Amino acid sequence: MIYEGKQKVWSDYQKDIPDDHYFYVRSCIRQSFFPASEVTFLDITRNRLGKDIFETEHHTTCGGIAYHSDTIPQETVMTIIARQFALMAKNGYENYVCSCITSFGLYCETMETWREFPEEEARIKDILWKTCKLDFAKPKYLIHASDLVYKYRNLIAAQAKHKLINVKTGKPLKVVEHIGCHYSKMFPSKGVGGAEYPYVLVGMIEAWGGEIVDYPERRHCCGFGFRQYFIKGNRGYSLSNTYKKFESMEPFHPDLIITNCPGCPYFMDRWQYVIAESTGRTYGEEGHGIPVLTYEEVAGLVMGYDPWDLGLQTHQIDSEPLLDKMGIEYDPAQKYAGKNGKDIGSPICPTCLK
Amino acid sequence: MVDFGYGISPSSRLDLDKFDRKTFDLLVAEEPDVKKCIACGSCTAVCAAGKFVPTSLRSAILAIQNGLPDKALELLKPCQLCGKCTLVCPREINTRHLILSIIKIYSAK
Amino acid sequence: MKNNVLIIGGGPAGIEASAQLQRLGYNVILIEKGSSLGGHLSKWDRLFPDGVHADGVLSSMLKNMSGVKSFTDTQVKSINRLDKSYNVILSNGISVLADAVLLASGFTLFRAEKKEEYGYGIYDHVITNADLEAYFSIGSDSRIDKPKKIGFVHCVGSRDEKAGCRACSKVCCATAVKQACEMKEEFPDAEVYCFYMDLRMFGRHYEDLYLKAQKEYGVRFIRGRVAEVSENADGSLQVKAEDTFSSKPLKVTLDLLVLMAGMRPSDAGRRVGDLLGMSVEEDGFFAVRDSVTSNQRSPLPGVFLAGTATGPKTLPETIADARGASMEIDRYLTDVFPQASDYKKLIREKW
Amino acid sequence: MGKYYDLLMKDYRLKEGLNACINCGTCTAVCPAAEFYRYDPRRIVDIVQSKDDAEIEKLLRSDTIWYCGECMSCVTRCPRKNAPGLIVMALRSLSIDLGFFIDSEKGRQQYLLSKDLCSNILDYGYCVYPRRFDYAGHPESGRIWEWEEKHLDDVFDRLGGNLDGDGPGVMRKIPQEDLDELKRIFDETGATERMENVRKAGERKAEEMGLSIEEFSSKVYNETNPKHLNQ
Repeated sequence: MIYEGKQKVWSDYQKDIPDDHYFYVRSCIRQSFFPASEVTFLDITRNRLGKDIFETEHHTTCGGIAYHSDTIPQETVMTIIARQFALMAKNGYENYVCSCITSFGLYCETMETWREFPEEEARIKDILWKTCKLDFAKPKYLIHASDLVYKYRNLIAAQAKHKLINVKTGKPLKVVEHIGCHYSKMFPSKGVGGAEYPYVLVGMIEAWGGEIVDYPERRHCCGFGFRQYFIKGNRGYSLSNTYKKFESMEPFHPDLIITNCPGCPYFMDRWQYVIAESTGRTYGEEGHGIPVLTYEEVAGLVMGYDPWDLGLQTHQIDSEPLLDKMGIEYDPAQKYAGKNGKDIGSPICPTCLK
Repeated sequence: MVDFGYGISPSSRLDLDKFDRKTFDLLVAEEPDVKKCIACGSCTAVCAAGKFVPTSLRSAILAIQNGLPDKALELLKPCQLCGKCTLVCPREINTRHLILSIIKIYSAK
Repeated sequence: MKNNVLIIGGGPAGIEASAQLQRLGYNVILIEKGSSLGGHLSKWDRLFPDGVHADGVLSSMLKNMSGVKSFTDTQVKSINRLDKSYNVILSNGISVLADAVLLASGFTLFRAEKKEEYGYGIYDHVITNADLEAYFSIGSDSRIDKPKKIGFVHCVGSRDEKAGCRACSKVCCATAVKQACEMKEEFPDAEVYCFYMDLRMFGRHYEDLYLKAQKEYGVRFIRGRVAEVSENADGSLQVKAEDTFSSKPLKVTLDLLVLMAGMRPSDAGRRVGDLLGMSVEEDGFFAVRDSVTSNQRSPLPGVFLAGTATGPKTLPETIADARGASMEIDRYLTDVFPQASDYKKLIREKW
Repeated sequence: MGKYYDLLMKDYRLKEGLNACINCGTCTAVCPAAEFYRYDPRRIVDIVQSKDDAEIEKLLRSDTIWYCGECMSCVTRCPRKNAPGLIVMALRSLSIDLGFFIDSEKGRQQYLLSKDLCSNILDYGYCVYPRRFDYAGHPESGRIWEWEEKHLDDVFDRLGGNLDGDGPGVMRKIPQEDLDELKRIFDETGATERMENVRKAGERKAEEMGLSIEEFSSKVYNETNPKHLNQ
């Protein structure tokens, strides 16, 4: 692999990311399965980096998952999106930051449709006024929350308590990055680093001391597939695609997988469990799985947040081997404790995975 | 063990790494012209059996090259050896003879 | 009085036209931006369909133009139309009053790294058709390490709207099949695959070359465009395409992948074109006066075109085109140019 | 000839997603569905561009159009700037609008998808809502979710969430006035109508199959015919 070749591609896909004053929009899946990730992201942005990032309780889902499950028409999601944009404008913001990759892709697609067919934008404007008495302005900048963390990767590194380095060997951790398909596959220029060699997560890994592992099925979808997951009978599709990815990355022995899409870490975490349970195959060291973390979780670890504040206990794959490698202290007794140490029991430990 | 109600689906992706060169060379030794096929589909278009059941010499040759000889045999099963395909092959392959050799060599395996 | 003809571009088209125009008695000045004549031909090893050595072809062509004033490392600095002629100032300080100008600016190979998914310049064992020719000439390339499985990707930067080039580059199919055979000669045990969409073996003997590749060399032709390439842990390549005949996705592990980079308009030619205000067509190549009967005349009076400046061509086509351009120039300089009083009228009627 | 094609062409996704296809197969080569299902997106695009009504209708009534996972990996690859993924979305919409979706096993799944996802949006303002994500229906969510599900309030509390709470925050309760706006958007843009049509078609199909709605739902959710797989 020739690193300079990738650098050349990266330099072709730099993205303008504004420095401050963001309007934040949440993700359905990230909130459901990785609530601490959004909490951590806002804490880092607001309190550690001192940026203005605003959230209104009035924003909703963008409808993206329902749309990509073909249950609602395109004009429905376009109107919901227009409504979100209206809330942004109403609150005096123009830098739109979303937590979800499906949303991000959908915003890009919608803006593209409106660019190509201005009459459709005008029609949606009318519908929004008719239904919500709102008027929208398109964002000046449309960014994914991982773009922001990418932008601040060096500031985060400057405040780092830990690095993506094995403290015992002094060697960098081998890190696999997984980019959500809708981040840049549809519109390569909208993503940091483009579609083929996205740099958004690579930049973080590099800044925080890790070593990138590029494996053959890196670009392959995690297999979510919307309807292919929500209907149980279809889940073989979803599982098989994650299986394909893990079989492909296994020879590289990664220590960690970092993701920027809310769904992928859930699937790549849980399918490892299913593969272990149904075939006995595991991909980490000594019967462990490979931890799959959100970029917020990794940023949090680097900045010294407590792993249990970050919600690493809600992954099916144990993160302890990773924490040990990074030299991060944790209290095993507090892993599954509730707020203020409240005892809320603990999950059954699967026997198939260490 | 947990019964999830679904499992890993078998892959149908063609894997050329599975192509068996040695056995193919056996075929080539008897039928050097097999390499001349340009996949034009003339054989399949005129196939008498093909009107009723899925069979195709073109696909069978392809299956062998894609490392799936059993699929090739399956595709050639309905062949009646009428020889119409030999008449139309633009590369003058003795297709009838080729079919017999494929069956002989790959059935023996 | 001998007319001055300025030929811009010292590749096969420029060389051939120089030789022809000199024989017709014109005063030819040939300029070439590179340090030697021959263009892409000088970098090629052997030529399809018969495997003729490129250096032999080039040296015999050069011999035919001996005596022509040629300047290498020279570009056009400025060019202005006077009444009938062009006043051209060259980068070497010489100025030429040219009665006719022939733009034989050729092509640039498509920059294969622009097809990011193929990983040229990123993966260790991905090379281009030009790299392979250099390997055949020089005999070594660190990326070519006793390959056991070799792939050729047709249409890299051709028939690809995303890469900005919708057109077929015409020569890549034949080049790929030629190079596939040569690689089998070099590495007889290797498996060789060609990934194509349509095999455009249109020329005389080309189909024979294809047949030979299949029959004698056992090259496997797969109808499907390569979709993406990635690198395995051992440095080999994983290549994905659809076998469209089977309607199934396909993968293969290869030790070497050769990208058939297509023909794009020459940047240097484009620069001269801009100085002249020449129009280009949607494909980026220069517009011609009439695509059937006047392929060597530009829309500008006195400015002619030859070779791949007007789109992809094979070498014999380029040579024939250069001869055609020479005839056009001769006709212009004998029939139209001398008639000063009627010049403008003649140009209106006949150009 | 071209009746369905003309209907499809009203869809912006087809206007944006279909230029002339050259059948190169780059879409299929990287398609996550093509490896595991009897699925070839290239052929779908080719059939659509053929404008052949009989063939397109076959497609609209088939399982084939429901295999795609809408990852859009094909969009990056196409050298003709087609978007097979968007074309499939347009086909699915038309299949639903014409009621053809109910004919195929995979298409029928829209009954449950529509019911679950749309009600999540209209009831809570989210596509996915953790209280409606059960371990029993999602065994792969693991032992960890089995535990989380039982202690959802405590877990969200521990992790700084605001489950069903007022004001902003993770998984907050979205105010009723905003949900009302979503409902009006659904009504105005055809989502409500689509939901109703899908619901009625599902109920009719259940009756036709001699199943109660619960039995029908369970069948649709759990069962899959092995013929979908391609070996």
